[in-house]
Parts: sequence; C-alpha cells; structure tokens
Amino acid sequence: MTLKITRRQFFKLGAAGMATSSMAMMGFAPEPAVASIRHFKLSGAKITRSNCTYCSVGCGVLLYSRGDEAINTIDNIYHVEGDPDHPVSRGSLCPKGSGLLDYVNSDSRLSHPQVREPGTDEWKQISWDEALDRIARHMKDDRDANFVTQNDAGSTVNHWLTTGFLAASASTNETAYLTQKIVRSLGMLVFDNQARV
Amino acid sequence: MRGDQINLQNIVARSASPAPSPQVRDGAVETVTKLIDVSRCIGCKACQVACSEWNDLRDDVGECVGVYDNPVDLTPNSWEVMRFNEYENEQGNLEWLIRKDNCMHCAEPGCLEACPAPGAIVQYANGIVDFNSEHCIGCGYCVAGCPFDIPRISKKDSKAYKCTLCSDRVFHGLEPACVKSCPTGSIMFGTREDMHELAETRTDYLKSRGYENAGVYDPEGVGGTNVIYVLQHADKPEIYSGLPKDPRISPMVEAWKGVTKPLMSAAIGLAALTGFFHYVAAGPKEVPPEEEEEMRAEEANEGLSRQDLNGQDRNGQGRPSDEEHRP
Amino acid sequence: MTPPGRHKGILRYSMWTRINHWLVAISFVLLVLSGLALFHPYFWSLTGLFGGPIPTRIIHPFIGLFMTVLFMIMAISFFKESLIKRHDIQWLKQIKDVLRNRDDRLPPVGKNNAGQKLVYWIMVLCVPLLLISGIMIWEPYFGDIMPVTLRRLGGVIHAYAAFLAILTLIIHIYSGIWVKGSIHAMVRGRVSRAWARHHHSLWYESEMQKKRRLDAITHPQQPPASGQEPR
Amino acid sequence: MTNHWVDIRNADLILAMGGNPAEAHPVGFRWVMEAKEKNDARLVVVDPRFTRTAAVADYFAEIRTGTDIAFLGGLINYLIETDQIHHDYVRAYTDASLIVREEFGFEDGLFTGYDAESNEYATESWNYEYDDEGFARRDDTLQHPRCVFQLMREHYSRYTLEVVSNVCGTPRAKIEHVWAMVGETAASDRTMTILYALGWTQHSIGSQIIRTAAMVQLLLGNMGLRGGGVNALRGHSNIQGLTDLGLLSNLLPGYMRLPKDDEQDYTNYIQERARPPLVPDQVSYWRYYERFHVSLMKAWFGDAATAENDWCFEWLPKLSETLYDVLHTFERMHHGEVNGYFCQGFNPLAAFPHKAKITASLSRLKYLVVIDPLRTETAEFWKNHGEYNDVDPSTIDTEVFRLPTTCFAEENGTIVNSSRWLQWFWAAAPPPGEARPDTAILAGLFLRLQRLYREEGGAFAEPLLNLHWPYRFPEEPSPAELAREYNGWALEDVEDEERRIVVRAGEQLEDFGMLRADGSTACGCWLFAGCWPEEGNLMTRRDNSDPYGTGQTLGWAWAWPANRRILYNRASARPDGTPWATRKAVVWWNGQRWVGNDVPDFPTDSEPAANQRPFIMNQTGSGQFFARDRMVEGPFPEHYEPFETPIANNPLHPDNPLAKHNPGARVFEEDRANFGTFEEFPHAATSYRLTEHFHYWTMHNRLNAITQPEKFVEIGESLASELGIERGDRVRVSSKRGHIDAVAVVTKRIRPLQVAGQTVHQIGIPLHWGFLGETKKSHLTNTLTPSVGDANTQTPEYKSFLVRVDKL
Repeated sequence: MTLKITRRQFFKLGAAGMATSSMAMMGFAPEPAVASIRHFKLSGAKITRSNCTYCSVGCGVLLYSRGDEAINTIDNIYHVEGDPDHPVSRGSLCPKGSGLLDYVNSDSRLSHPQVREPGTDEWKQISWDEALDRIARHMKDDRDANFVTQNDAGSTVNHWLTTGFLAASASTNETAYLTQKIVRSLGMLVFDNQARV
Repeated sequence: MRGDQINLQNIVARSASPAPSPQVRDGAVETVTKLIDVSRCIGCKACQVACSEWNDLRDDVGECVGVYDNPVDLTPNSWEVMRFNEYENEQGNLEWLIRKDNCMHCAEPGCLEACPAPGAIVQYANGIVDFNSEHCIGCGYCVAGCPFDIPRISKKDSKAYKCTLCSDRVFHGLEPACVKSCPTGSIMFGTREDMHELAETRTDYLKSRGYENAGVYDPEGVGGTNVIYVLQHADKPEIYSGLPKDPRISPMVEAWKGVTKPLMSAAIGLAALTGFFHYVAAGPKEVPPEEEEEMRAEEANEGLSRQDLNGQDRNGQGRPSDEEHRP
Repeated sequence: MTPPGRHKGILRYSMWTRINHWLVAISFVLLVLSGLALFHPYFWSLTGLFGGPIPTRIIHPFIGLFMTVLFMIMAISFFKESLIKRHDIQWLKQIKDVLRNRDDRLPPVGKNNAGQKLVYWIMVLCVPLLLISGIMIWEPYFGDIMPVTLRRLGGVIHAYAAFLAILTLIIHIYSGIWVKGSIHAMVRGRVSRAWARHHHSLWYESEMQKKRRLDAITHPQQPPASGQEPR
Repeated sequence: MTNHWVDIRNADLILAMGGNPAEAHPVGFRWVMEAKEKNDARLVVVDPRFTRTAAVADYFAEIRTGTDIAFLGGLINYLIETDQIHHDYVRAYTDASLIVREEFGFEDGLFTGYDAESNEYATESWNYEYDDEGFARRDDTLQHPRCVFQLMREHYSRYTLEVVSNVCGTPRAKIEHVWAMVGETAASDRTMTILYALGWTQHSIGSQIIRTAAMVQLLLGNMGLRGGGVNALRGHSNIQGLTDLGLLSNLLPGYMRLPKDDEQDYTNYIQERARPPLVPDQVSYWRYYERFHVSLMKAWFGDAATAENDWCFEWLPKLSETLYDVLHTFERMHHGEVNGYFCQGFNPLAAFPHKAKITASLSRLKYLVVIDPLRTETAEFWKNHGEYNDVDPSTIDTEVFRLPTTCFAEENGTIVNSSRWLQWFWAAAPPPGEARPDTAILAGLFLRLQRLYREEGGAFAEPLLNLHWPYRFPEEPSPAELAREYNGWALEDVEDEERRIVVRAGEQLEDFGMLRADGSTACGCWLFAGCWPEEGNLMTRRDNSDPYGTGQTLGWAWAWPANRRILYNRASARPDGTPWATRKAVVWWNGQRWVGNDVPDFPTDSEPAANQRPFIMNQTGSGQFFARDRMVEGPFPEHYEPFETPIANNPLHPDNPLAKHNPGARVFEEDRANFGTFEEFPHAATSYRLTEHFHYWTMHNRLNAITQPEKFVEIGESLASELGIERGDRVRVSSKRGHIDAVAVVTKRIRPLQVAGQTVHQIGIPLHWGFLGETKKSHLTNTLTPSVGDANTQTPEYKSFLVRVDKL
C-alpha cells in the first residue's frame, strides 16, 4: 500500500512529493478478511491524513471513517492510528493520541449554541443567529462605551481594554490569523493564548 | 460475523480437539514475536489505550489506589496493563521498573491445554494463541491453566478474554496495535528470529551500560513464548512486579488435563465392558428354584397371616435392621 | 401406602428410601453425562443432551448441589446398616466365590453385603469432595474469589473424585443387573423370603425373629417355632 | 526548538532539565531513545522528581524546584574554570569579545540602575561601549576586564560547587558528575541538546533560566549544529503557531511588536524596531522590519493602507502597559474593569493560578463567550459542583455563551509543531450537531459588528469597516484563502535591485525576501512567507525522504523560516566555511555559496571572508551572553528564590531582602497578601502534566480517563512516614490560597533535600482532573498556585510554591 512505498523513502533518495500523500492514494482498502477470528475492522474505511492537536510533536494520525462522502452518508470516524509516514512519529502515538477517537466522539462534545442567563442555574439552547447577534451587541455596546482614542497624556492610543480575548493554542494557523486580524481591527489589546501560561 | 472466519489451515493447535489440526503448512508461516524491552519503557500506557481502542474495549473508570498502575489489574476489558515497581538496586540507585503485562502467547499454552471446549482456544501457525469467544463456554479452566494469570472471565457474557496479539491485524499484514503505538520503541514486533536477534543486541547494549545481568525472558517451562522481555535484571524477573522466574503449566493442571484424561476415560469404558463380559461368563446371581419352593412350603404351614406383615409395615417395625443375634 | 392384601415377601426399602435413591441415581447419571462432556472431548457431543455446551456448564453444578443434598439424607439413613462387620471382611476375602456365583460357600451377610457397603463408603467419600472441589471451580460465581492454586486443586480433585465415583457407579449398576431381584427390590421395595434368605440370610433371620416375637404376642396359645434354620 | 524532533537523534548528550519529555512528549522522546541506542548518547535528567524520563536516563540528579539558574550558573563557572569551552566558537560567534560600558555593575544581587520604589531597572548602563560609527568596541583576546567574557566569568565565579549544592539541594557528587558529562561536549565534534519545557518557563525567573541554558550552549559551541540547540518543547499543538502569528497582547504576526502609547510617530516606531548592526557587516535581519510591517498592513487594510496615512499606523491599538497579560487582566477583571471576555479553546478557570480569584473575577464580567468543542470548567464557573466548585449561581450575573466548534478531525488547516513545521491536515468527518469552525464563528461575529457599525455608527469604526475581507464566502473564510493570505502575494510586479521582476502582481510570494516596504506586497505573516507560493500549498507535502540521513526531511510539510529545519545552522561551520565536524555538519561553503543538508539560515552568497556571523537576527550577528536591554532583571541571569520559597532567604544574597526574589517581578498587592510563608506551609510544591492526560481535555475521553481516573499527589516516602501517610490515603494539600483533596502516591522517587542547612520536602501535584468529564470529580490544582509571573513574560509561577499536606 502507499504508506509502505513512502515509508521506504526514509532510506532512499527520492522525491515522491505530493503524489505519495494524495488522499486518493491514501484510500487503500486491505484485502478482505479471511483468516482472523475477529472481523478486520478497517476494510474499506476512508483514510484521512491528519495531525494530533494535543502536544507540539504534531504526530501524524490517520483517521479512519465509515462512509465515503457519498451524498447519502454522514461520515463517522471510528478508528484513529498513527501515520507511519510521519518523520517524527513514524506511526507511534502517545496514550492521548491513541485515545483520540474518544475525544472526537466524546459525550462532552458541544453540539448547539447555548446561553446561561444572568443569575440562572441552567443552559438554554439558542440558535446561532441569536447567539451571535446577542454577543455582537454586547461587544458593540461595550466597545462604544469604553473605547479609548486618547490617553490622559493626550496621545492617541485607539484601544479597547474592557473586553478581552483568549485564543486557542490548539486552533489552526488559519483560525489564529483570522482571530488576530479581527481582534486588532477592533482595537483589542487584552489578548493572549496559552503561550502566556 | 465473529467466530466464523477461522481459516483452519492456519491453526496448528485447537483446544479439546483430539484430531490434530492441519500441520503441513506451518513451515511456510513465520512465527511472529513481540519483544518488550523493559529498559526502554516509560510506562506511558499508549499501548494500553491503543489496545483498548483497537479491540473496542472500554473498561470501567476506576480509582487511584496510590500507584501509577491503572487499571490495577487485567480485566475482561483491559487485555494489558502496565505494572510499575520502584526498585533500589545493589548500588542503592533507584530504578523505576515498568512492565507491560499481557498474554505471553506460550508455545505450549496452559490455557489451551486446560480448555474443554473444542476450538475455543486456538494456536495459529504464526504462534499466536487466540480465544474464540464463539466457542468459549466460560468454564474458567483457561484461568487455572495459565501459568501467567492472564485470562479473565467477563461477568457480562461469561466468556474468557485476553490479548489476541491483534491476530486480526497480524493476519492483514499489520503489527499489533500496542506495538505500533509504542513511542519509545520498547515494544517491537517481527519474526521470532528477528526479535531474538534484536533482543540480543539490546541485551548487549544494556550490558555495555553496566547491567551485567541483562538478558532475555523466554521461559522454557512453557516451551518458550512469542512475547519476550528484555530485562535489565534477567536473574530476578520477580522484581518486575512478579514476573514468574520459571513458569510452567502447574503439575496439578497436568494431572487433571494431561494423560490422565484419556486413561480415565478408557478405564471407565473398560469397567463397563468388564461388567458385561462377567455377566456373559458367570451369568446372573439368582436364588435357586428349590429354595423358592421350600420357602413357599414353609410359608404355607406357618400359615403366616399377611396382615401381620402389613401390620409391621404399617407401624414401621419392619424397618430393615442388621442386628446380629448370634455371636 | 400400598393397599393391604397385595404384599408378597419382605419389605426391603421403604417408599421414601426408594424415591430418594432414584432421584440420586438420576442426578448422578446426569452429572456423569454432563461432567464427562466437559472432561474429555471424546464425550463433548454429550453436551447436546443438555442443550449445548454452555447450558451444560451452567446446569452441571446445580444438579450437583441437588444430588448432594439428597445423597446426604440417604447417607444418614443407610449409615448404621453400612458399618463394616467382621463377616464382611470374610465375604470380601471370598470375592472370587461371589463373582463365580458360588453363593453356598459364602458366609451369611446382613442387609447389605460388603460390596454394597463399599459403594456406600466410596460415595460418602466422593460426593463431599466433588461438592467442595466443584465449588472451587464454579464459574462465574466463585471464580473471582478463588486463588488460582485453589482453582487448579479443585480441578484435579474434581476429576479424580468423579473418576472414582463413576467406576463405583458402574459396579453398582452392574451388580443391580447381575443380582436378580435387586432392581425389583429398589423399584418395588419388597423381596421374596427366599431371596432374602439367599442373599442376606442374617437380615432374613432378624426379620423372622421380629415376626415370631410379634406372633407370640398376637397368638399366645401356640408354642413358638424352633429357631432352627432349615438346611 | 532551534533544532527539531528528529535531530535529537544526532546528539551525544541529552540534558532533560526543566522538562519531562518522556511524560509530556513521548513520541518526540523517541528520538532521545534513538540517540541513546544509535548514537551511543547519554541522557541526563535534572529534576525535582525521578520522572518517567529519569526512568530511562543514564544519570539522574535531584534538584530543588526553581534553582536551575544556580545549577547552570555553576556549570558556566565550571566550564570556564576547567577550560571546557569551545574557544573558536565563542570567539567567532558570540559577543564574548564585546566591551561593556564602565557604568555597568552588579552588587549584592542587584545590577546597576535599580529603583526599589518601582522595582524597575534603568537599563542604560547595560550596554556595550561604542565607537564613533556606533559599532561596539571589542577585544578578540577576551582579556579586557570589561569584555563580556570576563564580566560573565566574574559574575559566575560566585557559583561554586558548595554554593550550588547548598542552593539546589543536589548532592555535590551528582552535580560534579553532571557538569563533567556536559563539559565533554565542548569538543567540536560532540554536541549536547537541551530539552526543556514549562519546568523552566513557569518560574518568576523563567526567562533567565532559559538564557542561562543558551549561554551554556554558546560556551560549548552547541548552537546551530546537528544534535545541539536549546529546544523548547512547546506544550500545545499550535502554541508555536499562535506565537508566530503574534496572538499575544503586545505582538503582531512574525514577532513584530505593537506600538507603545509613547510611539505616536510612525517613523520612530519603525526605526525603534528596524535595528541596525552593532558590529560591522552583520546581517541584523530585523533592519527590514518596515517591509514586514507594511506588507502586514496591506494584508489587513488593503487599499486603505497607503504611504500617506503611514499604512494605517494610527489604526493599530497602542500599548499603555508593557503587557496586558492574563495576570494583569484578571487583576483588572477582579476590580471590575473588564466587562467581556472570550475564551476560545481555553479553560482559564482551570488553567490560571489562584482559582478563587479567577472565579471572583469571571463573576464580575457582564458577558463571557466560550468557544470550544468540549464542555469546560470555565463555561460552568457559575454552576455549583459541590465542594469542587462551591458557588451560588443566583449571585453571579455574568451572561455566558457557549459556542460549539469543530475539532481537528473536522477541519482543514495547519498547526506549527515544536520543530516549526507547518503541517496541513484534512477534515475526516462533519462536526457534531450544529458545531461550526472557529473561522465561521469569528466571521459571523465580525460581519455582525460591521453591520451594526454601518447602521448605527460608533467608536472608531474605520479599522473594522475597512478590514480587508476578500473571502469568497464572507461568512466563512476558507483555510486555503487564509493560508494564502498569511503567505502573502504581490500587489504589483516586484523587482530586485537589478530591476529584474522577481514576482508578478497577483502571484504568491516565494519567500520574505520578496517583501517590499512600498506597499507592493501584502503578507499576513512574513515569517510564514513561502509556505504557499505560486506552485501551491507546500504545507501539504508528505515526502519523507531523508537523502542525507540527517533527519531533515526537507520535503515534509514546510518549516519556517524559509523551510529551514535547524536555526543558525551557519554556526555548524567554522568561520572559514568548513564544518566543525563532518558528523555535525549542516551547511558549508562550497566555494560559490552555502550548501548542505538543510536550507542555509544565512545569505547563501555571503562568502566566509565577508565575516558575517551566524546569528543573523541579532544586531551583533552573535550569540548574546550579554542581554543588553532585553531582559528586565539584568543582562546576566542571577538566581533569585521563588516568591514562595521553603527557605528564609536567598543563600546568594542572605542580607539583601531586595535580592531575595526576582527584583524585576511585577506583583499586585492583593496577590502579595496571598503568598504563604514556609513556617505555615513548609513543603515546596511543583505542578506538572502526566503522560496519560492532556490538561483538562482528556478527562472527557473514556479511553484516557481509564488510565488515570482520579486526582493524586506525589509524596516522598520520608515525608509520608513523618506525616503517617500510607500509599492510597486521602490527603489535603493546602496553600495560602485554598486546598485540594487527593489520593497520596507515596514514592521513593521524591527525596528530601538538604538546602541551606535545612531539610526541604517537595510535593508533586499533577495539574489534571476537574469537576467535569469521565474521571472522578476533583478540585482544580490551580486552586493552590500563586498569582505571580516571570518578570519578562508574566508566565505564572506554577512550578514553585508552598503547601502543607495533611492526612484526611
């Protein structure tokens, strides 16, 4: 299978490049189960190349999902294991990485926007529109009320210090970049991520 | 689907099956072996999680009992556990000995010998000893049979479970899940030959780092195992959370399951036959007819009334007794 | 209660004794069949009798418990008459004559001959062993609490005790078939005087004694009959 | 990391200190094991506990938490006095020869310029002596009494074996043994790699500990070579990327810094940052700052950013504080000065020190927005979870929103690992329910704000109304679009000095060399320029071939900067351009240009004769022993005690209370009042991660919950027997700020230390387990930790604080 071909390149000169990793070639299906007492559970699975987002080793992981993205299916990840091609992890994973499946499918995953109204003791499910409208309103009111154009010394500062933002060190660069762009455009300075702690 | 896919050609031994399994092909199949180098283990439990993930096992969330070990022991839902031991060596230096405990896949498996259910435990030509839950009857004999205390009976379905060395993966050309996950290369997998070669290299390395007693754990008592350890102190395996020094199938199990099994069976059959032929030869033991006659006559002139005996019967005095009246 | 007027011969086993014996016998046979099925693959197919291997595994110990209880009752009621006596030893010494049906050479025996008594004592030895060892290997109830060494010990003892018991059983059954009238005795409870005098003369004698004493009370004018055994 | 994960296998000695790689980065740790086996390398662990790393180490030495500067300072002293340093390297590639101003001095624990009132330093004296052209004076013989080398030698001469042992509590024999092993790597063909993590950063002197390590590596000539470097094992999957993209209060993408409020003038702002060389002919790459800055402004504000309006300089928020770090923020929040707070994949209630203060602060918010794939303790800070979160919801008026977002498995994008690799990954399945990617959530909020401002007007709306938003689906910018944006593109044809067109208008940039300060290029993060050039997305590359067997795998994904895998790799060659040692070679001069098994971190055509030095980002082109104005508490690292220390004073300066703790540290009054004393809380505690868990996430995963189901603390056998605690007992660990209950793991792996004539017991407290998820409910570890940070970064001192242990 493809994985094997690319793995060998650790020991030979070669530049298979993109080809070796194209999702199409990743989608190998092992020969049908014949000899094992237990059904081989990966037969025909769709394999997606990904990276573990726990620590900073950035291990390669392969996500095995049921469903081939056909219009009538909702794909579901049912197995995760290491990507043997990855130069650092070479297929291995730590206990957290090995347990990624239960993170992806955890009972604690959130599925709907919710609000906890002041003083109450429960979550209330709301629509995305309601959630975003209400938050945007809060932001604008606070920004308009507390935006500082000039400090006491009379020098221009143009900052907004009464709303803060903690960014996620597990989010992608793309998310992070967009966050940075928006946050600064609003004049926010109270802004950090896990790198601070 | 489970249980119905065994390719019998790959099986060299089958529990409780008097007829030998096909043996011819085994030469063609390489024996696989899992090497566990304890000196490289950091006890991260990646193998534990990978095992449960692959085998769709979810054990109970237990509690901390004051050690790193968790789960603290093997269960029907945890087919391998890490065992931690803080050991102070001769030089007074601390060593944290962490051993991955799971099925050893013995060449002569005690579980298989003890199992009464045909085909519930099989040994493949590649050396893997596997449980076929489909045929398991939950008698627990495998537990008694195992010299390493590995199999566990599930309360859920009363079936025995243990590490399969990911037979399903291995049959599909993959390594076992634990092996693949191991971050430090403490767990290695390959042909028996290659693993023993590697074990030698690792042992030499350890010796070069001052562990004179480093060695390979591959106990002969069970005909060798397809899961072998590299130990820094091969001279005292027991310090690795009680790894048996010289494991073998218990003599009790031998006495119970060994040759005596057929012998007893034969003896029983024989006994029945003996009875039959004795009857043929000696014939039944009967009361001679003349004695019957004589007795009838006596009864007549004694004029024994039936009521009396009935009477005796009724007020229970006719209870059998074996009193002797004469010296 | 059997209606009056239909009895012939001497009562050997009371009704309850008989019922109990047969319950024990049936349980024992079931145990043997299910036990053997799990003991050696040769007998595996016997599991079919019990609805498959797993039901066999499940039912065996329960039958065992049932039998043990009834057996205990039987053991107690048979206790006195099963004590070994001097003449039993003599009888055993002459086992050849027993087997060759040379009954006339045999010493007189009581209600049970030495063979029957041995069966009794072997069973009294085996059944408790089987019970205890059985419990030691009883899944799923005692598996967890039982140390592996005890499991192993249990297995061994259970096998050997069962083996002994089964052999004994075979001898027991065979003697039943071999000694004409004994099955009838255990089924119907009564034996002819002749049978009693022939196989268990001492017992017959004592039965007669009892009868005469009874006659003396009921018919005082008649002189007691001489106690001479006819030759 | 200056080097990368696989490169660890090229090391001859691995020093794991201030980190526990086997525990926190098991898979990266594989390469340590490879080095041991294939390179006959030795692994040395210096740690308060005998850790999982120590379990496979060749040598272990215990140390009191927070005393690493003493240990490493002593090492510097040892290396210099025993002359185990890489002389040529030090002379050629460090600032050892530069001469420092006469005014500079150090006395009784304080450097010149200290103001006890503001506890701040005036740093003028911390500088070189300059000649008329503005270049630093030097003495290549290193003999001048005020040259950096001699000053350093003098500074650390106080760190004798006795002193170090007395401060660290490490037995002398062990210290000597470790020092000797390290000394061996001064040889030019031997390298040591230092692996550290938050065991160094999370101290009030964290930054200086790391500097000390860097100084050691410079002395040994281990920077820029294979198997060398100072390697920060970052804690989170993309913490590197978020730092690179400047998601910190004072930063812009690519380590550019926001203006302070006294920087009103654009030109000054640039000049302050576009630093010229201090030594003739040096690269000093930051001199191009304006190119990076202008390109960023073009990426953000498009046509609105023009030379006339100083590229919207005024639209950038200006700092009135050095940092608006989290400690500062929660102090303000605690005083009701913050109304709204966003937590995007961040769990401050569990992650920040002094939980009680965090709860009180969050309760004073008007609104809190939690954007997360999982339930978090923070989102439920208002909910009563019994003793574990004992609050009364009716008294908390914060409006809390909880927005479900995708996790890695459900989105495309890149994360930057510790090796600085940008690896692109692909979505495998749709998210649960209505969960959305963060990009969609942020865009949704932003577009609403834009609309509101358009409709209603409001405070200073220009920046957000003019924010460049070129995305095909405005309400959900795609990862691909964003990645292309931070790589950058040309707005006009860009020409080089010889007026040759290097990139045409509209094309993606090949590297940051193409950036221009005239507004002809747009680039969201100059450091990432080159990750998505015209040829396509290089971050998706999965060619793992390693033709030179060095482990660089240049064809795998893409590494910043410019796909370089080992930073400062010019230093792997002698000044004359030949490698110090073949087995350590990375790049070398082939007569025409620099070539090698990695992308040269150097101008490829700069011939050795030009005498440009390897550390091209520094104004001196050299490795800096002397920190000049960069560090707030001094140019040379000095040992100061943690703010909660188990001993009476700083053994190095027993008579100067000002020098007991970090004199440059910022401590808020209320927080100071919450410090405990060793009389009341006698045990030194340190908190850390376990390998079975990742912070508070894996509490929610059954598979991981099984492997460590319940909160525990680690107590040494001797202390345990003193307190009558048996393995498995429940104990209460209290600090001045609160208490936690946990199971006692009684262990041989923590030994009592003899420090300053007294016995110090250390307690290990894993940071995991909260009141949500599959594991047993528990108190949060940060109930205990103190609210004080490193003087430079304000990273809280999670690693050294005081507790008392009682048996329950």
